[in-house]
Amino acid sequence: MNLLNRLNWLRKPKVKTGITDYTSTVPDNIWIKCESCQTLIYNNDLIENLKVCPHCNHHHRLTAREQISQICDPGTFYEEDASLSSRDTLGFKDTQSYVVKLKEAKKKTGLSEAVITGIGQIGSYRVGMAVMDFNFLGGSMGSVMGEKLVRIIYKAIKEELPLIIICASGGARMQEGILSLFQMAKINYALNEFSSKSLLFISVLTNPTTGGVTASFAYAADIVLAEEGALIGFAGPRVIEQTTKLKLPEGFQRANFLLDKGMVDRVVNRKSLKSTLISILEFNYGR
Amino acid sequence: MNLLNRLNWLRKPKVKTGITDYTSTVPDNIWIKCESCQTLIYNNDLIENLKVCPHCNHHHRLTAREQISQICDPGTFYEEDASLSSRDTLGFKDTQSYVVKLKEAKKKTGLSEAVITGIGQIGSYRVGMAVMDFNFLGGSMGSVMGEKLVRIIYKAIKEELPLIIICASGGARMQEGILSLFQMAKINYALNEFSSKSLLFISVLTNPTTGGVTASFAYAADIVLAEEGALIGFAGPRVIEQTTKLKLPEGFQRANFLLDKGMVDRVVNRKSLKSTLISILEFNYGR
Amino acid sequence: MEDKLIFELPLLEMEEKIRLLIEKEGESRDTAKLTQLLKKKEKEIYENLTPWQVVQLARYQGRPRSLDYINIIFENFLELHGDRRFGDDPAMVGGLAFFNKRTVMVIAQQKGRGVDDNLFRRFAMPNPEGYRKAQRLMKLAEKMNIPIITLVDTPGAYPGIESEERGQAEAISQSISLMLSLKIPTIAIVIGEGGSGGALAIASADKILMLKYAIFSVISPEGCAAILWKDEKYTEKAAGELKLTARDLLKLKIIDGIIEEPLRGAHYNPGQVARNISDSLNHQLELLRNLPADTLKQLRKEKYLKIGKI
Amino acid sequence: MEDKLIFELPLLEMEEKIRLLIEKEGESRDTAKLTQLLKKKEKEIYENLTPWQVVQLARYQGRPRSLDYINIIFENFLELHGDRRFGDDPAMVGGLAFFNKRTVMVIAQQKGRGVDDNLFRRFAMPNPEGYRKAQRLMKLAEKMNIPIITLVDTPGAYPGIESEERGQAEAISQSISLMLSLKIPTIAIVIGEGGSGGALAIASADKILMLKYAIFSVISPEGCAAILWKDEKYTEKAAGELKLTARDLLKLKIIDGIIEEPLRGAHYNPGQVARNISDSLNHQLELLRNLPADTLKQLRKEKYLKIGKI
Ligand SMILES: [Zn+2]
Ligand SMILES: [Zn+2]
Repeated sequence: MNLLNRLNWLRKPKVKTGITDYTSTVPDNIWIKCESCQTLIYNNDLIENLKVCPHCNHHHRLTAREQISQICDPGTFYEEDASLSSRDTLGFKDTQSYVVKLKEAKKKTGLSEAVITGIGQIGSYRVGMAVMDFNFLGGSMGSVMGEKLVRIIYKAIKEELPLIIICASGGARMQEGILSLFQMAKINYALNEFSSKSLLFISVLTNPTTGGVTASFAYAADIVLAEEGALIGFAGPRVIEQTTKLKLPEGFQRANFLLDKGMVDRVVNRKSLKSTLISILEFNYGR
Repeated sequence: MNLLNRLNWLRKPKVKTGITDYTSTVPDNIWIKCESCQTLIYNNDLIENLKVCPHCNHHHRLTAREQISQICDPGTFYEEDASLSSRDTLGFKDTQSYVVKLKEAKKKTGLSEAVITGIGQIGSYRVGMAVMDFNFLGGSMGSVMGEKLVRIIYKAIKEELPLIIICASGGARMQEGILSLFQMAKINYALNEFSSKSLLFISVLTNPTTGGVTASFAYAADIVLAEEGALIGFAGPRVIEQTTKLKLPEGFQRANFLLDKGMVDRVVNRKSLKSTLISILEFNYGR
Repeated sequence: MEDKLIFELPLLEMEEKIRLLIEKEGESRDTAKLTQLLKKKEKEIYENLTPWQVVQLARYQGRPRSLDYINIIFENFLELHGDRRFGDDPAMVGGLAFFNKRTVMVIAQQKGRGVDDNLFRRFAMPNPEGYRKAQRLMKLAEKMNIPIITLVDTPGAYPGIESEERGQAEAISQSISLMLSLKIPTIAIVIGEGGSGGALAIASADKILMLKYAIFSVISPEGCAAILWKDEKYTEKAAGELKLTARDLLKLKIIDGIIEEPLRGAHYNPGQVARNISDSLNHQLELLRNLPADTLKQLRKEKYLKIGKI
Repeated sequence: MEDKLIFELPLLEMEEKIRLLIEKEGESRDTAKLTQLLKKKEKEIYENLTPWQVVQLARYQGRPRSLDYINIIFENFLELHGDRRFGDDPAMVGGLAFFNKRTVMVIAQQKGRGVDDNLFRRFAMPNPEGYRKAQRLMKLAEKMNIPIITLVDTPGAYPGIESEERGQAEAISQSISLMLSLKIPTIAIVIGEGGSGGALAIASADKILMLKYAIFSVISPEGCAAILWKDEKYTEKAAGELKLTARDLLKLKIIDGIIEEPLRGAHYNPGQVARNISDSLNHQLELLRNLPADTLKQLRKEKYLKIGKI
């Protein structure tokens, strides 16, 4: 920390205490408190470190756009179906109506849905991509996510491209009821066709990936990577605790735990994710 | 027990105390001591009960010929390759030469090898069959067993018959060294071809089935049946105890234990084996 | 009282009254009138069931279970056990059977009866080995070229420490993928609870049928209320919002047909319901069996790709 | 002394003597003579190794392990973990790699170095999840249409309570069947111990190669002696009877080639041995890659059906 930054911080003591609501409008010279170790980090440093805390290695959540810019070669990502946006087919209303919730999510994230799909280049290799955004209704999977995924899958089939899906989701979107549940089958159907063409599918499970997303496309991949520290599972830890009345083991459902249980191919630090993906893509094209 | 039998037994108190060496030359009216509960049983009763002890349900070992006569419709079994007999390719000698051991096994069992193969009818359904005999060098698998199995597998392919293998074996025949080990691959290769024709293969694991036989064709079956009480496993219990220095759990490697561990489809009492096989064959022909 | 349906209590009381009257005085104009009233009341209640009441019916302890139906609908059911990996899950049963003299593979989630049986069956909440047994049997059916019939009745996959350790998510994902990749006809019948991914794992079929009082939902109403309203007292409301009844699913074109039940539920005449299932099954199976393999594949593709299509 | 080869001791002593002499007096006619003697003695010992001595060499602690070779022979080895069922077995490693600029799948049994590492690697005795990881990677290779190269080095599959519970026999049987069913070329290289079914599970390949001092046997000499002689002191004799050396297996037409090692064993020049493996691999792989799929299948069929043919 250089003196100028320190002074700057002393002058503005009331900084944001987390970066969940981080947007690119935060000035570079603002200090951010790490969600995990509470250390204050100069925002610019955090960004340059891919939002991984330099002190405790905590991987702060990325928006889908941030994820894409970290993974794709600059300027190569071409978004598909950007305008597809969820509808309230069931007329669902809890404390608020689904319509309102959707509107707010769009406003908050600047996205039209919880997933961005498209074609991008990673280490010069063209790849079909889908990147989920947890900030949009918890990355939940509804009909539009299903449809966007299916479309990018078939596009990848058509162009004979490998597929990478970067997951971050609490599961199915309850407000679309049974329609959201059946997206699991819809997407896995498309992935069966993808797989039958001998094309390669890599899924990357970031924090958190749970519920219907893990129980469908996340685990339909040829190679499953987990981001360091990510919570990954079918049932959420609280549900398990309530059901079993048992204390959950240390590190339960975290990336390294899953590696130990044989459930993921590799645990990857965010800083080596791009190079790991490039390495796999090299293998894909070297066959 | 009727009086005559009882008197008969009193007059001939020095009966055999086990039926491991049982041959059909034992007179019907001799008393046999159950290997498990030690109860004396009138031989004829034991035979009629398929050599299952009426007192403790212990399944006494069957010879291959006995097994065949219990399973096949009378007079329908047609043996193949009856004359194929093992050779001492390696010139193997332990306390005795392999050549001598083979000669003695043949004399003792009246068989030329540890497996009988052929085509038989079960409930009027024609079936390719192989039945192992533990009395012939512990049912061990050498090159001739491999060859006989492969031949009956290809015969079943040709005639589009289902296949039943009734296993009883301590594993590979050490005296044929690496050649016996590779019979596992040879047989599984043939079974792959069998399976690719959508033909049905049922294996029946009797006491004991261990070593190379379990790790090859026994577990390459579509449906795996285990005879009640049978010891089934890859490694023998003594080896496991020596390696791990652990006390083996109750019922370890026994048929019901394996059922519990998801390793066999059903545990079958010998008295319902034929009817179970017929039932499966009905399903096979009802498709 | 635990195993009584609350909304049925007025009817049970009336029945008891009629029974006592008949016992005392024999049948009379009064008892006939009361019986008529009962019928009217019955209709009133059961033709206007709220979604939450349907949920209670679908979960009702006395409701026939998978094996009850299997034993009536199929012949010679031969249960096959185990996933050949880790264990044999009693929450998921399966095996070969005859349906109309032809071999089929039956795979079903099995709830228990009474406390011990329910603990043994884990309340029909399968562990990964249950789904892996189902996959093994699906592959066997594919090899034997016989159709698969599944009976769906689960609150969901078991949410436990060990089930997570052994890959519950992977097991469900692979079941769905496998079922959708089969070249044989597949029919799923939801007979009670169709709970989330744990149900979908064996319900991703060519044809999905539901009993009239069965439900199929992305999440339990209780879970939904707890998450969205942050208060379980909104469970009833959630049940309505989720659109989880057979009629809802038919309207949403997720299922292909509804199988009739007696007015007051399957448990009033399991034999009749089994015959209804059998009839539907026969109809759908004949349809599917007569399709060329390509058409079967094409129809399945259309069915699944159109769900929630924009 | 534990990690010294007994039959090598005279040579080590001579070397020490020469070293001391040179240290004291520099090179001389004496040291040259001694060195010549050493060479002679070396040849005498190593060209007349008994099978039991070969067993000791094959198992020698200092012998290069699979990962040692992998790191030299292949580029960019990316290990892939887990069976997606139960666990990740460190006794069996595998992953994608480049060989001569083209992608291959490498699967290998991995012995440890030192006590801790050996315990971690379970002395390269895989559990069922090890074989199931291997199967998963084989299927991935098949899908990617890339050849599989396995390095075999195991005393055998682990004989434990849990490994039996989780189906060691099933895991091995399925590995063998799967490997033999693949449409891609497969090459197995026995680099140390080829122990029984646990080795065969990843050695059922189109081409099987062995290092000069590797062994491949149906049972360990110790086990064989214990069972047949009922006395482990016949271990050395058993080693001879079992015909387990590379030369024996070549004569029996089980393997397709022997890869050279330095006279005193691979650990004297791991780099050179890696190059030898690389050359053989390259040769065999080119052969197999250029075969039409049908021919590959036919050759595999002939290779396996002829073993022990009467
Ligand atoms: Zn931190
Ligand atoms: Zn007895």
